[in-house]
Amino acid sequence: MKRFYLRWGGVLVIGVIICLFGLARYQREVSHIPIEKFLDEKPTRAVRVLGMVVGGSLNRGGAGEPIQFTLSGTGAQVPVYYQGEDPENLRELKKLVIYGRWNPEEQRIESETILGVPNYGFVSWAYLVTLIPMTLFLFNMERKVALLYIMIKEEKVYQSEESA
Amino acid sequence: MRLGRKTGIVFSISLIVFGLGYLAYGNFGKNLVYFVTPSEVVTFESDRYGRKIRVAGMVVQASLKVVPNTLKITFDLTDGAETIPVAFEGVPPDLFKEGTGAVVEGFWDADGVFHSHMIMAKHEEDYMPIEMKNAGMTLPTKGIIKTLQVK
Amino acid sequence: MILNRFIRWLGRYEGWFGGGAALCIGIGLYMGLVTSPPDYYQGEVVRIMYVHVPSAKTSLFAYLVLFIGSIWYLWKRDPVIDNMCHATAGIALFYVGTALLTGSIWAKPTWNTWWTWDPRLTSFAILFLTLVGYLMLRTFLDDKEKEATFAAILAIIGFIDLPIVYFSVEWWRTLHQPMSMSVRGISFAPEMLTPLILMSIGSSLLFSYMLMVRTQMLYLERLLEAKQGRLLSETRL
Amino acid sequence: MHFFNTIRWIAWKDLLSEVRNRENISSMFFFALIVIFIFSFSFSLDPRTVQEVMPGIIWVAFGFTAIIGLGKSFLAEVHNDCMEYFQMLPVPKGAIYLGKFIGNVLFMLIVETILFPLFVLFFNLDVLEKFPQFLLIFGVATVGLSALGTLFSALTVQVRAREVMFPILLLPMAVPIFIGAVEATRGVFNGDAFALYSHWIQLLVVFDVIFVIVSFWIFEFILDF
Repeated sequence: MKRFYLRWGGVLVIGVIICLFGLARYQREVSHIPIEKFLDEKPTRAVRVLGMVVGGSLNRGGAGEPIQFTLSGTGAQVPVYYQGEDPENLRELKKLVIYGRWNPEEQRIESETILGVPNYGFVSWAYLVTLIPMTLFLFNMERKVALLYIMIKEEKVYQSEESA
Repeated sequence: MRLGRKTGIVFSISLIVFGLGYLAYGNFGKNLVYFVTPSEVVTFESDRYGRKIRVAGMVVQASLKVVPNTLKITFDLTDGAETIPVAFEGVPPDLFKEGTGAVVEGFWDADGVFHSHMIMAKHEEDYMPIEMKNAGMTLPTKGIIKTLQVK
Repeated sequence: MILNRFIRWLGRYEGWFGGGAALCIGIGLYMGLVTSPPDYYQGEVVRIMYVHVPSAKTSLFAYLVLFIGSIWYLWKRDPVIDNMCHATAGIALFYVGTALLTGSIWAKPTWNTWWTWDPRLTSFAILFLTLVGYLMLRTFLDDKEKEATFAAILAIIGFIDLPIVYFSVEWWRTLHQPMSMSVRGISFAPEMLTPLILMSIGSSLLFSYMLMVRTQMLYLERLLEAKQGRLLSETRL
Repeated sequence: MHFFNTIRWIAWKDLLSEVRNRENISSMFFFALIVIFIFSFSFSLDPRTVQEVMPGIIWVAFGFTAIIGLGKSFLAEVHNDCMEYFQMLPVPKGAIYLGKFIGNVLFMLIVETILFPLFVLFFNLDVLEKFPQFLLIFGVATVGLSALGTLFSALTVQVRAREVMFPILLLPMAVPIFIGAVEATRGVFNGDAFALYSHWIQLLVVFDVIFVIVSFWIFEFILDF
């Protein structure tokens, strides 16, 4: 049984390491803050902000011109000034993540990258409902096999009462 | 009449395979519908107005319009042959945009507009990173229009 | 019997299957969660594919194994094969459940619905119910031989569903996208294909490993019962 | 001609015993009647919703009828120890299946033809001139249901929790039949042209053929004890 638990300990450690890698990538490339928190803190470095494009606010200036629109959260709204290629994701009534920095003079966000909604919650749930039951399922089976071997070794062969 | 056992088995298996083949490639497959296409919608008689159906098609480029300060949007849906206007109220799904597939649930009415309350996005079976897409690469797909028409 | 010997020979390499599965799934998970890029259309959600597609494919493969095993059992009446079928059904149910759950989670952000009665989804749900019925039927029979035969019959009838599940997206109009690997070619970017293939191989290896372990488990359970003298008259080991 | 004689005699025997004690048909009929009552109490039906839900109600009622009736089709044989004699018959075992199957189809059709006018009566349906279409749909769907039902009945009569197991096994497998039957019935109710729902009848025919053939061959393993 000792080897059995050692093996499963190894599996657990590998799982945790992969989880940590995933979390690190999430922190580095995906994590974002809501508009309210952004307006409270007004950080000076570039951050990712999540919000919905207000219907009718999108103003495409034409080729090469900057794009302006309003981003809304639950209540708060903030104008966004975007310069760069026309992004595929930018549509009205769409939830977006804007990567940009706060401009205190103009009271707006200036951005060069627009991303879709990461939806990482769905991803993590999908992985959890697959991997955790799978591990438990296999673990239980293996443990049972190991226990059964021991039990069978200890069990005496049945003898009926007449022959005894 | 004594049919041999082996003949019987071979005959049965071929009949089953024929049945499955008929399901797949026969006249039948065209009619087994999860949704109808715009071409079929425009031919509807008045007795099918107002009945709940699903229509699938591709959202026509530059047809998507948002009514300001409401949750109403209008757009056109096409299957390559026919195009129908759709009026929708609600929050569209995240992946809904021009030039991609969509399945809309609602009813077709005498005013020639499809009234919908639910949009489902239908995506294609190709998967690639955004840099590759921007570089103009394409991967082999059946194409939304073709998946609507089924042979 | 040459196939029995082949299976016994495979059984000696049980650990290799488990190790290979762990290796493939480990690397596949790392690539799928960390290094693979987000999709141009679906964004990060596309990562669900790396668990959904392998479990769906493996569940179909598992049912195929169950079908072949059932025919084999009816032909040869080998109780070890019956054990294998029983084990396969349990694992297949597990994989089908996983595929349904992850598919549902994937459908919400992409299609905007948790569940819809699309032909692929409906036929897959029937597969799930068939396997539940199969396992229930087995618990309600006392005679081992009867249990094995009836279960095999059920599995063979339920097999009609399998081609419908597999080809429904190609034959009929569905919300579910068509197959990504087919005669048309492979519609994955290489960065996404690698983790998917690793996860698929890992999933199939894991299925084989689970099958070995579970067959052993069911066999040992019967052996213990026989050794304790319970059900000795009805058990033919 | 042993083969066809066996089929005929088994179907004849079932019919005869049914005529003598009327157990099966009466229980199926009254059960379905109760289902109709429950449905008319639980929905407040105006003419428009009747059209929407009627196909579903009809097939739920018929499905319950099938569960009650078909589930018992091998019970008498087990109680009278006839299974061993079936096994000893010097014919392909499929013939026994076909005989039972034909008897069951007849029972189901009789019950359905009695029930349908009652549906018309209770829900004020206006469909009597479409009776031939209904009969066709009922016929094709009943063949598929009975094909599966007869096989699973032979299988579950020997199982401990037979009343539970029979619907659990039958209903998932019969889903294609129910889908086809409900959609075709809906087509008739809506007054569509035959071509608009004929594909559903084709689906039913394909599944009938598959289920009958598979059950025919597989039946001999059930009797193998």
